[in-house]
Order: sequence, then C-alpha cells, then structure tokens
Amino acid sequence: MTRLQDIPVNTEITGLDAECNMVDAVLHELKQLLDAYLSSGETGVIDIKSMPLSATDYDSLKQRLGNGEISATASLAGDTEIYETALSGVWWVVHRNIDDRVLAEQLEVGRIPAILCAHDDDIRVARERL
Amino acid sequence: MAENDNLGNLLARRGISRRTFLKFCTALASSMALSPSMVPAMAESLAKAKRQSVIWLSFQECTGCTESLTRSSQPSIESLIFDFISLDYHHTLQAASGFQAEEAREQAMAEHKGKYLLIVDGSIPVAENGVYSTIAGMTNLQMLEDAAKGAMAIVAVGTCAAYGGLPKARPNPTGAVSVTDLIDDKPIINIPGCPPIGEVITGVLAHFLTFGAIPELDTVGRPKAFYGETIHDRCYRRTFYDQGLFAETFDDEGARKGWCLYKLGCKGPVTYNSCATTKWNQETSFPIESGHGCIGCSQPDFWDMGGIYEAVSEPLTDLRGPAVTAVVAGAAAGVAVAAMNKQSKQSAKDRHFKVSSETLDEELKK
Amino acid sequence: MNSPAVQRAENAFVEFIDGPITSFFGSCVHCGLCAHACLFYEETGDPKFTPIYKLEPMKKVWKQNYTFWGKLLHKFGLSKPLTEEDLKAWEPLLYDSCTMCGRCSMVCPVGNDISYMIRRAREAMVASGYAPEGLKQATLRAATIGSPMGIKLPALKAKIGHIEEETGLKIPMDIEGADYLALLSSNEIMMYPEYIGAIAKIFKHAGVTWTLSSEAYEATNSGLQIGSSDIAGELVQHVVDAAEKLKVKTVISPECGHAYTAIRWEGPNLIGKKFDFKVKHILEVLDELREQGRLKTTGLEEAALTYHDPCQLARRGGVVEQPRRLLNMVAADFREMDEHGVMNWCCGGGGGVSANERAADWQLIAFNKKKSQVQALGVNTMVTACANCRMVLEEGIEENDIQVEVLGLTELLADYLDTK
Amino acid sequence: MDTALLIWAKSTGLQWATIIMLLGLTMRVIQILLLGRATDLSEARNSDVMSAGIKTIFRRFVPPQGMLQKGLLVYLSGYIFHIGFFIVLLFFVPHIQLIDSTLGISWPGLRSSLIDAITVVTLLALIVLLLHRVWNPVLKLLSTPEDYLTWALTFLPLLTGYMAYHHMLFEYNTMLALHVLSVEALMIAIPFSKLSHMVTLFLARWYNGAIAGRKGVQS
Repeated sequence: MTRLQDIPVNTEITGLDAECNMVDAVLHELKQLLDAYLSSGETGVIDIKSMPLSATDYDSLKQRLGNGEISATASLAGDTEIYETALSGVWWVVHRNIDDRVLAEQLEVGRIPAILCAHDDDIRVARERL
Repeated sequence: MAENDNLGNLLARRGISRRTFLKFCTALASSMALSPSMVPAMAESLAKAKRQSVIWLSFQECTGCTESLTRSSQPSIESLIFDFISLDYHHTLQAASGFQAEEAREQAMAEHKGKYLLIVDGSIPVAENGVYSTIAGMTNLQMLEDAAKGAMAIVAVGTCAAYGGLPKARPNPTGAVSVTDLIDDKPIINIPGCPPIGEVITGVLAHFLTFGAIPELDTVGRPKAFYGETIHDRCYRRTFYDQGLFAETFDDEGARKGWCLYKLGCKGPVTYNSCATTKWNQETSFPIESGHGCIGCSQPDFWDMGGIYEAVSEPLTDLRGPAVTAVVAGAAAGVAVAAMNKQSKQSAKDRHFKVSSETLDEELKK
Repeated sequence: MNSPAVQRAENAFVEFIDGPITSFFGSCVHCGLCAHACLFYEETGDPKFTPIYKLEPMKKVWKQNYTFWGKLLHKFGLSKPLTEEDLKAWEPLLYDSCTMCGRCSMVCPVGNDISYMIRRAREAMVASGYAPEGLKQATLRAATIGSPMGIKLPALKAKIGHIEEETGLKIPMDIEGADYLALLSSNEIMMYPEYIGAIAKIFKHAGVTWTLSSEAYEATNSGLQIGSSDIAGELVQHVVDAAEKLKVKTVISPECGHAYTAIRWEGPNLIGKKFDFKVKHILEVLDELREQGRLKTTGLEEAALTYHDPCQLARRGGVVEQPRRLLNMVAADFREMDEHGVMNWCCGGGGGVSANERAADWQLIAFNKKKSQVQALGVNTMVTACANCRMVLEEGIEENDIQVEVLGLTELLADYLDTK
Repeated sequence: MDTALLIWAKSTGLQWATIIMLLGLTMRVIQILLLGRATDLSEARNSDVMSAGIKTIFRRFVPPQGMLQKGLLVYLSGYIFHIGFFIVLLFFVPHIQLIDSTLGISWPGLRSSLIDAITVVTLLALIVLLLHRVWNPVLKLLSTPEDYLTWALTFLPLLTGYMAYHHMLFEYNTMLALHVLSVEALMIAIPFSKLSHMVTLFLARWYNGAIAGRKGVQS
C-alpha cells in the first residue's frame, strides 16, 4: 500500500496571469488620495487585504512603492509594522495578531498613520498613573 | 461587571490600550468590508457600547455552529466581544443544567425583556406540533415563540436556523422550518453557513454592539458585508474559470495545477459567503484552497440544489427519459394528427370545385 | 356561414397544401429577404409586392388547419376567418404582380419554394372566381377552342401556307410515326410564325422527321397560368391524345416558358399518369442534334448580343446550358447579363401577367430591370427562347423607345444553318 | 424564494420544457413528412433528388448571388445573431457541462470573457434586427405579434445570462433562475412558433432542393 507521504501532491499554483492590472489600479487610487490630502487635508486608506491581489501582484506593488525614511513596529497584541514607502505620505501598515497572522493590511495616506497617535483616554490613564 | 459598564472601561481594566483596540477595529472593518475611513468612529462608538444580554437557543442542530464560534484555541482579540456580552443561556455551553438552566433562561428573559439579543441555531420542527424536538418538555417551537417575544432582535446562526438547512432537505420528515418562517415581528439577522465562519458571527455581533442596529441585509436576510459577493467572484481560482481551465477529476493534472473546480460541482458561483476572503481556521484555508469545490452551504435549500459533485449548470432531474418519452409521444401524436390532416385533405378533395369552361363562362358573363 | 366563394377557396387551399407547403410556412421567419428577389418589389419598392406576403390568405388557411394553436383558435372561432375581402385584395397580388418566375424560391434563407406555393394558391383563387378577367377569357378560349388567343385550325393552316411558300418546305401535319411532334404557342402562330419555318429548315437539315397535329397544335397552357389544374389537365390531355395517336417518340415544347413547365413537368401529374413519350424543349432537341453532329452552322452573327433566360426554361426548367452552347455556335460576341441563368430576372410578363390587361402598368415597370441589365451590357440584340418573353420584351422596348432587337434562338440558328 | 425558483427551474421546469419542445417538434416534423406530397410522375432530368436536396440545405447557409448587397443588414445581423447564439449556447463551459451530464458528450469550451463579448455582440445584432423590423416597410408589413414575441424569447436568455454573469439587477441565484426560465420559455415556444424553423428549415430546404433538383436545377 502506498503511504500517505508517497502520494505526490503539488499545491503550487501555476499558470496564473502574472499581473491582473491590479497594481496600476492601486497606484491610480493612491494618486487620487494624495490629491485629496493636498487639497483638503483629508486622509485616506486603501484596504489591501480585501483586494484580490495575486502573489505576483502583491510583490510588484511592494516593489513599485519602495521603502522610505521611516519604519516603526508597534506591539499591540501582536506586532503592527508600519513603514513609509518611497512616496512621502504613503504608509504601508500591516497588523498582525499574537499568532503573527495578518489581521489587516493597509496603505494609509496622510501625515502620520492614525495608529501611531496616542488616544486621549490612554493619555488620561497615563496622567493618573503619575 | 456592572450592568452599565462599557467596553472601553473593560479594555482599560485589562490594560488594553486604545491603540490595540483601534487595531482590532481595523481588522474587524476589513473583514466586514467596511470602509477603512469608518474605523476611528467605529472604535469610539464600540468603546462606549454597553454590556449586552444574550440568550442562545439551540434546536435541531449539530452543535457545529457553536463549535465554529468557540473553535479558537488561542485567546484572540475577538474573544473580547464574548467576554463583554452576557451569555445568559446557552444550552450547550452553560454549566447549569436541568431546571436551573431553564430558570436562568426565564430569568434573563424577564430581566432584560425587550433588550436581549436572541441567538438561535438549528431549525425548528413544526410537524405534529413540533414534537420532534423538545427541551425540558417544551417544544422548540414553543421555546422560540416565547423567547422571541421579548427579544430586541434575533440572530439565526447557521443554515438550519436561517433557512431550515439539512433537517429541511427533502423530504423534510420533521417539518423543519427556519426562524424567519415563524417569526415576522422582530428584526432577524441570518448568518448562514454549515457552519458559519466564526469571524462572521463575531463581526455581526460587533456591528450590533457598535451601531446598536442590525447591519444591512440582502434579500435572504444575510448581512451584505459578509454575504455580498459569491465565493466564485472572490475565488483565487477565478482566473482559471475565465480562461476555461478546469479540473476534470480530483486527481488529474488540472486538479494538481489548481484549476477551477466548476466541473467537479463547485457551487461557488451560486454561493454568497466570505470563505474566499475570511477563510477558515485562523485564515489557513477554505474548501476550494484545499482542492474541494464549494458545496454552497450558506444558501437556502442547498441540500436540494443538486449533488455536491454536480456542476451548477447540470439539471436536477433526469432529462433523457422524459426526452425519449416526449419523442415517442410526439411521433404518435404526429401520426394521429397527420391522419386527421389527411382526412380533412381528402374531404377537401371530395368537395373539390371543378373549374371548367362553363364556370369561367358564367363568371365572365356576370 | 362563409360565402360559397370563400368556401371554395378555403377548400382548395386545404386540398392543395401539402408537406412542402407546411414546412415552408412553418419555417418562414418573416425576414423579408424574398422582397429583394422580386422584380415587382425591386422596381417599385412597394412592400406589398414581397413574395411571401402574396400568400397571406393561404397562410391563414394553413394556420387554421395545419398548426396546433391555429387549429385550436379556429375551433373556438378566435381567429380571423378567410373573407371575400381577403380574396379580393390578394387577387392582384397573386396574379398581376407575380410571374411565378421563382426567383424568390432561390433566395429564401429557410428554403421556401414560394413560387410553388403561389401556383397552388392560384388554385384557390380561380376556384373562388377571384382571377383576372383577361386570364379567365384566355383560359376559356384555351378550354373551348384549344388556343388562348382563339386561333382555330384554319387560321393556322393559312399561316402554314404562307410559310411553305416562303421557305419552299412542306410543313408536315398529322404524320403518324414521326420522330417529333412539335407544339406551338399562340404567340408564335400569330406574331412569330418564322419559328415554324425555322424548325422546318433545321429538321430537314438534320434529317429528322416531325409533324404538327391538327388536334393539338397549341402548347400554351392558360390553365396553368390561371392556376386551374382541371383546365390545365384537359389541355395536356389533348396533347397526350394527339401524341399517342400519332405514335411519336418525343413531343417538342415550343419556345415558350409556361408551355414547357405545363407539358414537361406538370403534365403527367395533371393527368395522373406517366407519359409514354418524352417531352423536350426545342432547345434541348437542337442541342442534342448539335451533339450528334446533325446541326451544322456556318458564319457568325457579328453583332454583340445577350441571352434572356425565360424563367420557366432556366430556373424552373433546367434548360440553362443548352442555349449557351447553341448561341456560341452562331454568335461572335455573346455577352452574359450580370444575373443570368437560374438567377436571371423575369421579363415581367410571365405567369399570365401578359394576358392580364389590368397588370399592364406593373408589367412595364417591371421591364425596367431588363432594360437596365441590357443597357449595362451595351448590346442591341437580345436572344431568347420564349415567344411570350419576346413579346413582353418588345412591348417594353417600344414603350421605352430603346434600340434593342429581340430574336428567337431557333430562328437565329436557322439563319446560320450550313445548308451545303 | 429565489432558490426555490432556481430549483424548480432546474428540475420540473426544465423537464417540462424539454418534453414540450421535443414532443411538439417531433409532432411537427412527423406531420410534415406524413402529409408529404404526391409522387411526381414527370420524368426526372436528374433522379438524384436526395443529393440535390441535401446540397440545397447547405447552399442556403450562404446568400445567393446579388443578395448580400441587397439585404446586407439582415444578412449581417442575422449571421452574427445566429452564430453568436450558437457559440454562446454550445461553447460556454457551464452549458457544455449541462450537455455532458445529460448526453454524455462534451467538447472544449471557450473562455468566459470571450463568451461574454460574443453575447454583447449577439444582443446588439438582435437589437439591430428588431429596429429593422420596426422601421423597414417590408418587415413592418410582414410582422405579426408572434415575430416580436419570438424576438423577445430569443433575446431574453442571452440578456439574463449576461446579467447573471455580471450580477446585475438581482442576486445571482435569482438571475440564474430567470435565465433558466427564459430558456425554458424559449424551448416551449419553439414548436409552436416560427422558431420551429430551426428544425423545419431542413425539411423546407430539402423539399425546395429536391423539387428543383428533379428539373436539373441546383436551387
């Protein structure tokens, strides 16, 4: 009898279209969000996780946006990684839980990602502790 | 925990920063397909949410829905929601049993009359006055009607509660029906699936706590946020479908290459759920990713929608037999009608008006 | 209760609708393409000339008697019955604006033989009395005198006398056992008697025996044109009797389109029995003689000429190559019209139209097609093999005041016979 | 409920539509064949009427000399609509799957995006044909309510299929049910309307070809 590990299983997905033009769509949306920020100060977010990006798409997007000057890691019941892309004002934010599973992944447009700002309630608690 | 305590205070007591909560809300919004711009407001609102009394009734069910909800072995941030709600009665999970359990239910119903959230899993048998399923001598039917009266809203968890599910599949001997079939005077949210995705149940509860109202529903009572798109449309194998690349069997080259499972009976095109994006077991995978087609478990009547391995476009009944019968019957009928035609043609021939020089002459003289 | 006329029409429709017609009506998708094949529509642009539209009364009866819903509705009196008004309104469409040329039958995408249906629809029209007066008169003369133009034997004999004088050849009459029994058309006797001289010359040249019959000299069959199988059958029977009496092997249909269809294709069916003799068009006979080397010509007609295919001969009769082979023997500059052979355009006067005075205006309009075809070729001579076409063409030419001469092919051949 | 509708359409509805269509069509063909025609007693110039008839069946797929220019619009949109309809019907993978499951025969399908584009073109061709029917004097004269009804019955399966594919108007299950139902309506109408030409045209063309073929004319 064949043992389980002898059955060849190939889970690699091949033949997917290299790029589904999603990258261009994202870049286009970023441009619009930057315009909005510059004209009205309104910040914007793109939810990357809920987009049907292929692995190739994802890598290509990451490459096209590049790395900027700032990067930060926040310990918030699991790490949240934040870095500024080569485009100033465009931030790549990855939220993970304590199992290191990605909870959310976003591109944020604005001066600084909201998650980095301290909340008044927390500041109040801090004041009390002093 | 005090009755009027809110979630924000609970967080503070647990030493969870508002940043962390914001992160949780971001994840929640992402899974609910809410606009990311709504997150800060959502976090503020949710932090102010009051403790919610919940009564959970289980009828004709398999406990899969509860399993799905509690499957998480690691405490996650979602569990906060469950820490925060007051699960006053849950037949399967509660420590109490017998009359004490039923007392707890009645007490919660009386105390929070008009304010508690009623969660139901399992279908309700109505044949023979509902005797097919009773709890503590009370039929499911009675229990639901009682509990529904004082509920603020009802959440039907799982396909059985939402649409009747497996018990309702033909020929449905117990006369199983869904909650919606019985209750029409309360807002009802259906969270179908066999079982539903845990995160979806959490998400809906979070939404309820955040906004104090039920989310936007589709025509069959499902939150659009989670059931707004078909598995097919969000499927990573969709591109193979579009390219016409299909697995023909479960062990062929196509299956190995991860091609579309449409021909193997995948019900992705007719199934609305978020498995393809939310996935299962801490986002490990979902059926299609494991090489098996979607069986369409979150759809009404899914057991009657054709075999699990029959493609969506396949007819649900035999057509060949009727086709042969139709052709034979058609031929017989054709012969009969042809005989009638022949007869009327013959009688027309018999009545034939002979055109002759005399008739022409007569006509011309007129 | 329906009027007797409507009853007779309805009865005849039911009687004459057969498998093909059922399949034709059942297949028609109302695409309107047949309009473009119709001379009358093409030259006027009037939609009522659309071929299939001319069959509306027949279609009505077909629907009510041969279709499921039609029968059902008819039974409960829910469908519009056939009326006298229908017959009255459609009479001109079926007779005056259709030459049964059969061009529509060639183009119908679903394959409807519309001409076949028109022929049978006319059965119902004539049975109900709704046929044009001119055609009725011609048919009456054909039935009583044996000739639609009323040519009696003495008149024919007089013509023969002239021809014999002119050619110096004996025109045989009632010769038993001759190879061929030649038939004539009224037009030939009255207007183109040179045809008789031509065949006499050719047959003598070829060394074959032939005869006319004093009992059946006319091939013209008005019965077929008016659409009465009863009368058409009677007329055919005359010919069959004469042929049998004279024991000929072959009967020759003259240069006439409908005469050919009547005797060659419909004849045996009209009398309900196979012929013991063969029926051939004169061109078929001539082409056979040519093939056997018994028809020799000398010299060539230098003038540029074209050939007008009579519809019943080409499209509805299958005589297409013979005239071309024969023409090439004697014509130096033979040019084909753009649409010719089985896709030719009718002269405008076939199918009884030329015998129907009421249709004269429409006939003339229809002639414009032929006019433009000929003018496009730039020829001044048109050869044809149907005396009726020839007469209609000549009328058109005269009305339009154009310089075109029309010749019969048989005569043209006779002119170039190698008599040495 | 929409799913119930879909289930009904895919079972009972489809079964009855198949029965009615096949019964009606068989009846129609048998009727035509048995009504038949009188034996032709004239001597055939070409006795091989069978092959003449068959040739005509094929020849009539192509416009005869001179007709294409005259009926360009009808021919063009007619071709596009018929070919498009059959491509969509026979080469869309879910359709092949249906055929495979009932008849046990299958063939490779076309990619959905291509089918989608063909559907649009086919729908446009049908719209052109409808407008032509409304505006052209000949067609106006010939057209009966049946012509518009059958047009709609042909148009709807394509439209609902397209809409279902693109999730338009209703959710997918409902639209799919409507798609299947529209197909069933079409199937039921076939034997009782001019749509029966899909079968009877072969008889009509054969008769035409055989009648002409006897006389030595290939029609």
